[in-house]
Amino acid sequence: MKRSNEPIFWSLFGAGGMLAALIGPALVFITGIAVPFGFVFSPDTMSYAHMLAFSQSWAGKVFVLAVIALFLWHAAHRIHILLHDFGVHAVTAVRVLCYGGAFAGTVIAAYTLLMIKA
Amino acid sequence: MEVFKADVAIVGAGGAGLRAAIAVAEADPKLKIALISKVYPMRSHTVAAEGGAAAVTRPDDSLDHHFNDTVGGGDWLCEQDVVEYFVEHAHEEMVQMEHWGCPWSRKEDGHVNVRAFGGMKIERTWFAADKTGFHMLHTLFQTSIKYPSIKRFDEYFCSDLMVEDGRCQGVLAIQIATGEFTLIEAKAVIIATGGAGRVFRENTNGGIVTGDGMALAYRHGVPLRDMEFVQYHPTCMPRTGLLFTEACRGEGGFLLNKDGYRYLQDYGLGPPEDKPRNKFMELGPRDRLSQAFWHEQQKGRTIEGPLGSVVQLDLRHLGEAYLRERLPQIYELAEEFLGVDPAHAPIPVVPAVHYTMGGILADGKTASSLPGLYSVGECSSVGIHGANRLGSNSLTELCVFGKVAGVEAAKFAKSVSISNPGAIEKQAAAAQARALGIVNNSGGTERMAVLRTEMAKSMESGCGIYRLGTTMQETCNKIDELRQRYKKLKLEDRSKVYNTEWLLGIELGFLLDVAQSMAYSAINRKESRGSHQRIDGFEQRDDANFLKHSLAYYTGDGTPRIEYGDVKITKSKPATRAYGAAGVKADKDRKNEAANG
Amino acid sequence: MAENEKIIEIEVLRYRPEQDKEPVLQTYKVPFTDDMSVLQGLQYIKDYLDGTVSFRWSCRMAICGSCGMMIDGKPKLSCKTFLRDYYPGGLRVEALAHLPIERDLVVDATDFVTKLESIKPYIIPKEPRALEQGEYLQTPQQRDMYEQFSSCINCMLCYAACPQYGLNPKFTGPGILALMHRYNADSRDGGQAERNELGYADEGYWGCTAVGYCSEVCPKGVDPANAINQNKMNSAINYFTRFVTPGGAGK
Amino acid sequence: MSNRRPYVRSMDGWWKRDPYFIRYMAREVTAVFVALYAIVLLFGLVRLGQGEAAFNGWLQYLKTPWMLVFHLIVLAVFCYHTWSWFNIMPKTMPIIFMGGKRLQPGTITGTGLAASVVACLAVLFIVRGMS
Ligand SMILES: Cc1cc2nc3c(=O)[nH]c(=O)nc-3n(C[C@H](O)[C@H](O)[C@H](O)COP(=O)(O)OP(=O)(O)OC[C@H]3O[C@@H](n4cnc5c(N)ncnc54)[C@H](O)[C@@H]3O)c2cc1C
Ligand code: SF4
Ligand code: F3S
Ligand code: FES
Repeated sequence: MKRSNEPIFWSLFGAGGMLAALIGPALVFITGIAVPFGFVFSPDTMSYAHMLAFSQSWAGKVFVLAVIALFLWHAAHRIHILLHDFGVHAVTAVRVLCYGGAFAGTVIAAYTLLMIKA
Repeated sequence: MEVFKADVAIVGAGGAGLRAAIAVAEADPKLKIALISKVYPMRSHTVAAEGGAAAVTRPDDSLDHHFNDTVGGGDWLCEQDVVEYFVEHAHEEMVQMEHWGCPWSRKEDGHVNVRAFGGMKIERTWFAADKTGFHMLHTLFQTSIKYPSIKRFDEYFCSDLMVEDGRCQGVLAIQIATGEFTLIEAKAVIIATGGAGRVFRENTNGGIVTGDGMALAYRHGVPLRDMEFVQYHPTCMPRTGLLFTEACRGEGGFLLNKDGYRYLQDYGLGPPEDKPRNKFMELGPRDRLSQAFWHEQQKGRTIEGPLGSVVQLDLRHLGEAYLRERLPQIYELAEEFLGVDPAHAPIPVVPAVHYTMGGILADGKTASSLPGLYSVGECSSVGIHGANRLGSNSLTELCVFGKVAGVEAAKFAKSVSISNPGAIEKQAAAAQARALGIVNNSGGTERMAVLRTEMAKSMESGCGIYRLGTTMQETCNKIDELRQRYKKLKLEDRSKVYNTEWLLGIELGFLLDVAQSMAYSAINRKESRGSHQRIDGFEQRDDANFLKHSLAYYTGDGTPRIEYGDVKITKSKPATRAYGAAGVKADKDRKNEAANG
Repeated sequence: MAENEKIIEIEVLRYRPEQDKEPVLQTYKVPFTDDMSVLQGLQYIKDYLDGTVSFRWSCRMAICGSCGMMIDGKPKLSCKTFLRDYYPGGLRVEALAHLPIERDLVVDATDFVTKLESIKPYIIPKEPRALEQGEYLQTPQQRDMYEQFSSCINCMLCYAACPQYGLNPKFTGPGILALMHRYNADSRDGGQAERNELGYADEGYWGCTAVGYCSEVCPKGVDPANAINQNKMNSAINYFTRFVTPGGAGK
Repeated sequence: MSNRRPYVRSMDGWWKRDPYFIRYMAREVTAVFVALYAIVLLFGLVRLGQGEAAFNGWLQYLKTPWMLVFHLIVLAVFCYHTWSWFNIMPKTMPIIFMGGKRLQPGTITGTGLAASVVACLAVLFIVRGMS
């Protein structure tokens, strides 16, 4: 029987899922609620200067890329399954759409981060 | 009709049939094996066995002990040479099961563990928690898949044997899913169809345990031996008959009457002690324990309730953790079916029919009196159980004699060829017409369930734990009558696909024939021995007249002809069968006697 | 018992291939007592109301695996599901979901059995051992590594529970993959590489999306979802390391 | 010829048949929100690369009520994700023995959830410390 290629996607899915499960709620709270509406954190936590500095450090770059890309791969894998569960069986098209999207997002994020120079 | 040409056909894929199939495959991979079963192999009733399988294992045990326990347990109606072969080969067969993957329970050091069982002098029962039969069956089934020469016919119902030129040359089977017939020609046939507990009302057996193979061999002139010996298991669920394994007592369970009194001490099984002691009290043999229940009931010391008269199986002192580890299935059964938590309340129990000691007459090599026909497992009487089987001897028997049957049938198959296939096909056509006859029986009036219920009730009253000439006579008459009424059986289902009503109808015919052989064998045995206990003037064992096997021969529409055969005695002369303190004394006396002369 | 006898309505999904185009419901009124199982209810129907209803059963004690069916939409063993729990509302019984209906409550089990045969469900010895050498040693803890997965009674309830099997019958499915894991996890066995050819395929572990309902309905606590999903990690590790570990490449 | 005619039932609408399936689908649907959240972040990153004005526009956008509602939903979904993730965690792990006793599923799930709480708090503190 043919060895499945799932491990590639599943590993990314798993890494993204784990990251989301561990720190997802905190991230959403910070970036989507607390900072924009100014409680708990000072409003300039996510100011341009702060964020630029963060993205200029290598650690920051890795972190931002990890969050965006892994979340995308995690989601792509599940949405792929979801469509299959709903009975959408255009396998190749669905694959291209889901994983292609995650791939594009990863490339854009990586490119942008590389362009942000110190 | 489809025809399949096999070298060896095996009817039944329970523990015995599967072990035989593997033995044939290993004896000669070129032999084509047809393994026929009316249910998928893993549904066979071996699956229900809980307690374990006996084989001498501990250094303080010996083959002689196992031999003596078995022969004494069988009230000296055993074929002693066969028992000797059995105890010698038990251990290697259990190791073989281990090598095939059976998940035997282990000791901390990694060796297989053994537990105590009723009537066994030393712990020698191999077990896989309380699902021993389940694990053995699945292990055998899964291992059988390894052998390409085994061609399975799953959900094929065997309706007849083909006998031509004075030997058995095949079987006729119905594919249940299509209702079509297949003729399986074979140079040797092994019957491994299991017991016949469904002849009775309250029983521990599955719905498929209907004595089919016994009836088939019987109808073709092979005698059924010792059919009067039917084992009641003392600890079963009231009304359904589901089993609470003997291992419950092996692990230390008590039996209590309505006063909370361990009543077995009143029946020669004492003295009572806190810990289980082999061959004492709760670890006495099954026939004695079931009889004690009957006496308690007569004395009004059982508990009366919506479930009928019951006694209590008390496991509370073993504690929940231990029970969950050693007896998980029992725990579940009690909780789910009875709403009883055995760690906190005693379980109500009654005796129920459990095992047929008798069966198709077979020699020590499983060969029947019909050349080419072999039998093994509960349907067979190779002669190791005598008048009462000891718990955990049967699972071992499946392996030891399953292998023998396979080897012998393979040998026979290689020495002959199919003679006269044309005549066999003609026979098959006639057998097919007979089998279809009961569906197309347009003038029928008798409802199947009514016949079945009347049979089971009558067998229970006539051939129960204690037996009386008068009630046995009533039962004989009743069965004769039912066999006549069976001819007017009325079935509603005319379809071919998965017509279970039709198969139940054929099975009822088998059941009635087997029931008749039991009732007539019983009424003719004018003594008490093992599980056959009379209270009408024949309370004693009568070795002068009845140290004999009974043999029931089929006579068509009439009543069976009962003849008697000799019992093979080698090392163990019939003696008093005693347990508890009396048993210890009897052992000592026997030893002294042997020393003195 | 007659005075406390109650009547319950059992709806049975009938399908007789020789006469029905598609399955139809038929209702029966069945007298019952509190200790009666759904199976006993069906037996009553067959014995006294309608001999043509077909279903499988044998042991009556939840060990032979014959009597699985959908009871009010849930996969259950009818011999250990009790009528009292559906009174006074009544209940509906149907053939196990996701499997073809052969007739009435009988499903076609061919696919399941064929798959069972395909996974080499027997010991492939790590070290051969002769009978005279006695048993393999196996500590209770080593036994615990596979014991739970060996208690599958092949009832197929998990197949009726697993939507991935329903959507794609090529998926090997929970029960059989659990059995495969049972042998892989046995300290006596050395056949992992052979078996995992199937395990590592789309039809193997990867056909499962961790729905988990299989383990929920399993009457024997086998936990097939665990048997499958704990192997995804192995499969992934093997996928990435197969070229660097000796003998890891497989086919 | 065989009279067999096995009947195969349709799978249409299977996810509505059992509450268990609905819960499963809910778990899978969380992915849509994870994706949307990742896209929002990706936008922010792209804007960041485009300069201060662009980034501030994105920040302003986050302050709209729509985005608040969106993020509240996403927060709830992430919490459900965390819960369901650790809930199936025991199924994805081999049998583990600790001190001769088998590690219970509840322990694994509990440990996972606790780890997540700790990780979230750590993130909150670090971010607070940085600002
Ligand atoms: C509840 C219970 C617990 C037990 N516990 C123990 C125990 O702990 N220790 C012990 O030693 N013994 C025990 N026994 C006894 C022992 O399990 C049985 O005697 C033994 O399993 C019988 O095995 P078998 O292979 O002869 O028959 P079975 O396992 O009953 O198999 C019979 C086979 O024949 C097939 N068959 C029957 N009729 C036909 C037909 N007409 N056409 C085609 N196929 C047919 C069936 O499909 C089946 O495959 C127990 C028995 C019961 C009922
Ligand atoms: S894993 Fe459980 S539900 Fe599935 S077949 Fe085995 S026993 Fe039945
Ligand atoms: S339900 Fe099916 S998808 Fe996996 S976890 Fe069980 S096999
Ligand atoms: S009848 Fe055997 S499992 Fe229900």
